Amino acid sequence: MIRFLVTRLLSLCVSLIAASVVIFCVIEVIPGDPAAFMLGLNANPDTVAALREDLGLTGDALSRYFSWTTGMLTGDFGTSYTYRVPVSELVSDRLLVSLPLAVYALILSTALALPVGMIAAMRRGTLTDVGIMGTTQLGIAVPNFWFAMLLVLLFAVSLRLFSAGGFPGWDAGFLAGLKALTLPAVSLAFPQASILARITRSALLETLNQDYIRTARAKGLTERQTIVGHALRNALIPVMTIIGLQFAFLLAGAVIIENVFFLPGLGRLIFQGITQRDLVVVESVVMLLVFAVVMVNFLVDVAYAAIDPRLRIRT
Amino acid sequence: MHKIPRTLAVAGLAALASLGTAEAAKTTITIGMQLEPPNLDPTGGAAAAIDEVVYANIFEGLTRFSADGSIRPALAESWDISGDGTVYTFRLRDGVTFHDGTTCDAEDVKFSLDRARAEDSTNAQKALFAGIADVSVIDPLTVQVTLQNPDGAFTTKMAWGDAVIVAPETIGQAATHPVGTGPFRFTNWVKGDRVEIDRNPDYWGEPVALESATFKFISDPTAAFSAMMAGDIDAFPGYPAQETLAQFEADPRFVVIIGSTEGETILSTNNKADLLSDVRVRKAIAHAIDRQAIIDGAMFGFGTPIGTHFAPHNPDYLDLTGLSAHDPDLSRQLLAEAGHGDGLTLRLMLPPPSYARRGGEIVAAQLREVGIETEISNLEWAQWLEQVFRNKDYDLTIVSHTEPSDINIYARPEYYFQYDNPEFQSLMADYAITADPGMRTALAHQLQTIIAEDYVNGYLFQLARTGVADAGINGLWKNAPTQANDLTGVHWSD
Amino acid sequence: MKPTPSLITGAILTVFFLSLAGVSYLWTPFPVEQLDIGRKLQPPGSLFWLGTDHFGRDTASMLMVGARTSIGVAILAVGIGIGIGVPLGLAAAANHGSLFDEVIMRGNDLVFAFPALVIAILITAVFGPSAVNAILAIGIFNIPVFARISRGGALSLWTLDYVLAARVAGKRSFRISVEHILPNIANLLLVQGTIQFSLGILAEAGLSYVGLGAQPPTPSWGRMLADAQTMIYMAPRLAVFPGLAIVLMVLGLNLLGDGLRDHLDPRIRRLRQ
Amino acid sequence: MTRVPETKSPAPSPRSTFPPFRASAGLLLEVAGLNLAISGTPILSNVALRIHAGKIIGVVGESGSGKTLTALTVMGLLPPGAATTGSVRMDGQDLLALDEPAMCRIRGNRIGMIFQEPMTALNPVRTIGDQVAETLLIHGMANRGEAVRIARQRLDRVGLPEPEFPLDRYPHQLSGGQRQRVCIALAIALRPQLLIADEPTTALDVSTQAQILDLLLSLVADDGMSLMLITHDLAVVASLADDIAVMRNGRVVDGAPANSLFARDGHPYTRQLLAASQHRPLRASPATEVPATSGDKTEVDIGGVPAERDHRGGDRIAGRRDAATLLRVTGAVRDYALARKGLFRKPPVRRAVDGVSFSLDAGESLGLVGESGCGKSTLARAILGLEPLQAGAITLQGTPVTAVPAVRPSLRRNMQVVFQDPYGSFNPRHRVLRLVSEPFFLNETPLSASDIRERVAESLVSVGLAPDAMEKYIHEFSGGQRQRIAIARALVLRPRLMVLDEAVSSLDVSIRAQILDLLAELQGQHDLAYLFISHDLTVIRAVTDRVIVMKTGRIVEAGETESVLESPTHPYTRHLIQSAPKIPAHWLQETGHGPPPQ
Repeated sequence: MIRFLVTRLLSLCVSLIAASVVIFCVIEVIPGDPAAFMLGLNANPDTVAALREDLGLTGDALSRYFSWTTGMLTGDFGTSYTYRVPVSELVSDRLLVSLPLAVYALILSTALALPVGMIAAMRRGTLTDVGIMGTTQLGIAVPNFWFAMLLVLLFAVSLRLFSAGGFPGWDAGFLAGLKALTLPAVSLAFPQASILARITRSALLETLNQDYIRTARAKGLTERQTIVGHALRNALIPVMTIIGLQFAFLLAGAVIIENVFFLPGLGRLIFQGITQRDLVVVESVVMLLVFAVVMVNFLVDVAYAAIDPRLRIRT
Repeated sequence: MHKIPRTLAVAGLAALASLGTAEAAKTTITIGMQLEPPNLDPTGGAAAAIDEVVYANIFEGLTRFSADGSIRPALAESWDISGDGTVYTFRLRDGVTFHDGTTCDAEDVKFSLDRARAEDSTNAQKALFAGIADVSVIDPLTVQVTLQNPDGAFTTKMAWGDAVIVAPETIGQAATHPVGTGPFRFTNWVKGDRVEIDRNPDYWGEPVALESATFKFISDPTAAFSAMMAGDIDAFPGYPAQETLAQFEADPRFVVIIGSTEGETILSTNNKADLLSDVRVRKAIAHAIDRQAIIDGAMFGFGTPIGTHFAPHNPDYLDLTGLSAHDPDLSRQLLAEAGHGDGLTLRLMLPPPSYARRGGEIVAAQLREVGIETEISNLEWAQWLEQVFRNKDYDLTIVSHTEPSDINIYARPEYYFQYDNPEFQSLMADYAITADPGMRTALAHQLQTIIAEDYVNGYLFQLARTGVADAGINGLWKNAPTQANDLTGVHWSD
Repeated sequence: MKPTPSLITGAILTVFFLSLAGVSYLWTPFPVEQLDIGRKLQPPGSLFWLGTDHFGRDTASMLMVGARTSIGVAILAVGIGIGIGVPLGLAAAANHGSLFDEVIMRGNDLVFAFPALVIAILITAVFGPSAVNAILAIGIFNIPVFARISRGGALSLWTLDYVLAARVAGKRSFRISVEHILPNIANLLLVQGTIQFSLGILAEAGLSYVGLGAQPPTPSWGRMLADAQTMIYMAPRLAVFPGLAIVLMVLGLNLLGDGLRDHLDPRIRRLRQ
Repeated sequence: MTRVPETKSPAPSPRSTFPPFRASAGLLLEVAGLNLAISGTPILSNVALRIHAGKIIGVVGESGSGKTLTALTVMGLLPPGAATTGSVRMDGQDLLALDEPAMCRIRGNRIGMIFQEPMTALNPVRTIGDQVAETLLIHGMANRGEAVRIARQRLDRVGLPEPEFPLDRYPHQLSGGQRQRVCIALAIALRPQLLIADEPTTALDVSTQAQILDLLLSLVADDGMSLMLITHDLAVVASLADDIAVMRNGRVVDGAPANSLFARDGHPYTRQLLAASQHRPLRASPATEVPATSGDKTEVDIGGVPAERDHRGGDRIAGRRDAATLLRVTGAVRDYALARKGLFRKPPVRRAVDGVSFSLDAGESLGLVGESGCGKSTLARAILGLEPLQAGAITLQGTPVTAVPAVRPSLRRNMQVVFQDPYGSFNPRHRVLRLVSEPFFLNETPLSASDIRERVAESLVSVGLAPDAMEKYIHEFSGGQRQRIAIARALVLRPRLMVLDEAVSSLDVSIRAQILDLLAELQGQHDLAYLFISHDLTVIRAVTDRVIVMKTGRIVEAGETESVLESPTHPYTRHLIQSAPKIPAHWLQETGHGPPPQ
């Protein structure tokens, strides 16, 4: 088991280093100079040069790369060009929005998808199965930003149940914060729940075809006992992979939803960072997201080992 | 001078509105803004959003703009000018303190002006202070400023947001914790969401009506509309979604404030580009454009057509729209004369704001009518600044110049539309130094006529300032002589 | 083998949109470039079947030409995915366990680790927003999908006897991959192709919604949605029609993918007989 | 932690003596007039079986005869869309009429069942103790503590004692035989009156098979449990069952007490089965004719080639021409690297082939026998140049065979292969023409299309298939026909050596007999050398001149097939021969169906 984790950790570090190199190179080639952007149209060249010096934009690429990476290891992501505050502070503010949103959406999606997927699998071929599969097909096909628009139109503007967006901050009370995240979470969760439901159904069906299910039935277990006792746990393995992938997507992929609901999340921070050429912010946040995704995959592997003894105990 | 276009110029990406706070207490207000300021130091950045939060609220200069654009005294109680107009002696108000309690006196004024004009200064409008030769402190309440040569607009320049008076002790962290002399104090800034200010108890002037105020940042037009409709925002001075104004006009809860800005929206033409160096081609472009169609299509009817680079609300404005009336046949004839009978292709670069993106599509269609094909490429501001503004690698672009009275940019040959007319440059030099109003008006008319007849650019329309506010609010500025949300006069009626 | 209902509906929807795009090359009710501010925001009627937008352009024509953009971008992105991903996957499977295989797999994980949309935004920021850059941005994220699918499929085939027999007949791994492995994973690729195609449509809509997809004057569904967003209260139909088009197109492709998977999968086929 | 070795139970005593005749105990379960159709297609028709308490009934039949579905009908575990008529009466109750909850109370409690594939029959993520105890808990026969105690007892009873097999072990830590023992334990946890065993030992090695069959026997004897044993192997049934039922195409065609089934002239199909299982093709001597009855599910030759083959004289054994040595293997060693233990230490190595040497002459037929995992397939792949050797050398007609970098085409033309799995040996997307002509890739000068068609047609005819078969796809042929096509493919280049890796193992008895005849005939015609790899002694005895017995990578014994099998010298060979179930010789003598006169 330990050796399994050590090798996973090793490959994790390798991919992180590779990721940092790729990100740094992409950022280097972006046209547009942050200093010029900040000083506006008629700033004369020497002021722009002074600001570039001040922001540490000069110096060769390699030394900047190492200072950035070593800084990151110690948690210092450098200071944002436009906000002139440590990037880590900016990121932690935004993380307070993106992380709860991702977890909220994931809980909604999983809580909805697993039971629905199981019911569809157990009642394979019946009308309920066809119905569920139909709605999940629709769920996958709906672009989440369009769904968000419709939600705002219905709940915020006409019914006035929810605010049209924005985020009051957690200090305004946990419930207030949650309420603000509800519509965005629902618009993120619906397509993800559809995907997860379909995968749960096919994973369960695949498991139900296995021999040990027949052995269990031969022992006298009813269909329900067999599913709960034997099928579920085995079907959980592929389902968990998808949940891991979805969480990673929710953390980083909510850029558009954050736009529609104007939430101060990581996605929009990157977006603003790119438009304002606040490149140190973009570099650090993208690196953070890649780190989150890689960690989530690692946790999924650990969970695998916990569930599947074949990985845990080497024969 | 030109700044990044003001808030009212941008349709752009999503911003932030706070959740509806409890039934809006009558002594507080939530102002909607489209762009979040990168930082809160007006002397350190060019972004219009900085001034829209701090100007007249947190920071004050020697003089300041009033609602109608005129200049009136602020920290300088009064001043007198020497005979040759080069020495200004400002008498400061007594008993003025910064928010941190330290007194504000001549030393602070000298520090602020010297810092702005210093060699390594990062002040975006360094040119404002270029004319200053020396700043000397006569006594704690008197400052004498000597100019290299007379400047009729010096007191106006001192009213700019970039010329506010700061203290040496607190300028260090002004970017995130601004300390000024204004009627409001900075309390909190939740990055990406809002800035909160509250009333300064020991303000030197008469106290303001509001207890506190919050600036919410929402750049997405639909989000802005939803926030206003849902009551999350009390007033949105630079409201971006002009197409929804009709609904606010029809709703008794709201009042729509239409004013004008200093933003001349033009089809900038690269006069040095080989196709466009021929005046007949530029004239043909000017005549191909139907200004009213662009105003209706892109700005939904808000905006006044202009024939030259001057703000219509300015008394010296000359209506020259006749010179470039919409006349497609004339355009085709001119193009034929210029040897482009079978048409030509030009590159049209568009910055992010919706006036540019939507206006660009309409202009492209109108030019296509007369045989001019355009390749549209939409750029981010950073790319636009580098490719169009600095490297002049473009044919046509659409941008709104929002600085007050900035016709002097036509006197600078290295400016991005590369117009070099010695006659205009000498006239401009005279205009700059004449103080007498009659003479200035005549000169202004001549200047406007020259650039109109030279068809330097396609002059489209003056950007309107479309604001929406709760019916119960009054004291908001109608026009925007400078980038500001001056809350000093704002109060709830009931 | 009787085709299933999902296969039929999927095929009908997909063919409908493909023909829509095809026809748009020859004829559209109104020319799409022509703006006429005078007739803006007309409700659907006899003249303008689906009404006009804020520039007075006919929504129906915009949808037809928009279909061409969306389908074009999505198909080319899938093409990139298959063109580069499949050979990589086959090669990785051919020398399974070698360093090359390891590098391919690590590379795949790395690309999967990147947040797709953010990278797409970065790419378009670097090279400027355009349909070609959208194709590149979406295509890049198709490569690991197809590499992984084809490697998985090929690995299971390499252990089969007929591949050993081909080796006994003196064929080397490249020829075996082309003659024996590729034809037998073709079904797999076809099904995954339709799924990635539908994801491509959604990605293109997302990109052009934030203004990074195809640029004006070429119409695209995503940008129609973005433009309609501000007028959603005055003319909701402007937002509804492009949204519906996206949903139906993606639904059609997914149903087609599911139908093909059941139709072609021998295991299911045997069950059905 | 290496896999726990097989437990050593006392050497199995061959059932030489006939079991003492049991008092005719009461009738436990009777299947009468049973018809089964699954979504319309008829599967079973008028099946009748009588299972007596404490006795063993063997149900034998070829694949597709419906024997498994009969068992599943008794257990009530039929797939959806199944419709049954008739009755399955047990203790006065008709099981078919019971509703699902009632049937659940019977399954595992009064009737237990074990299945063919032990490797996948247990839930991989739950411990073996847990899965055995579950049977008790489900039926409420014991609380948690008691269930675990009884589970421990049952595991001991099936030969998985405490120290080596704690309750918290997982299925993947056990071998195939041990897992089948766990399945038996969980099936008999509640001492059911009847245990149904569906091909319990087909997937196991010969020696493991013997241990499992003995375990089942002792369970029946000690606990008085009845056993319904389903298999396709006549010898297994003969050595175990009290009564035997023979099924074919969903019907019970023959049923009788074991000792009399073969004595009297029963159903011709039974006799045919017996003959096929004992079949020994007369190498270069007339093969016994196998009547091809119409409508028979078994092999019908496509294209009207007459089933009978012409008889040719010539005695195989005596007049072997002393041809030059075709294949010589000296000191072959093949290692596989296992998972790396430490990060930097060299990975441990498993030696699959350990210093094997032998030679094979042209036209000779050499058998390679041994249990799975003894390295016989690895050796075969090394000979074919598909895998490199770590040491030693292989030469074909004098030129060395080296897998790395690649075997020269000229050398490859002389050796071809036939694999075991008829369904995996062909690319489903190619026509037979392209499949059979694939070896032509080795020719220096590519043949013209017409030449290829001609050679392929000739090759198909020589294996008893019609030339127009080349236009068809492989899924249009049965298992036996596919093996014929595989042989045609191997034959098309006129190789000197043909390697047959378990070529007939997955074929039904009667079809296997025809293929063995075909191979014998082809060897005669084309002076082919065969390297015949199999785990089945009866096949080896039937086809090979000399045999090599392998165990864990080494040759333990080699020599003339008859002498090795009649009087084995090495104890392992003796163990192999004894473990293989055999139909008692005296049964065969009485019926006059003994091995045909030499």
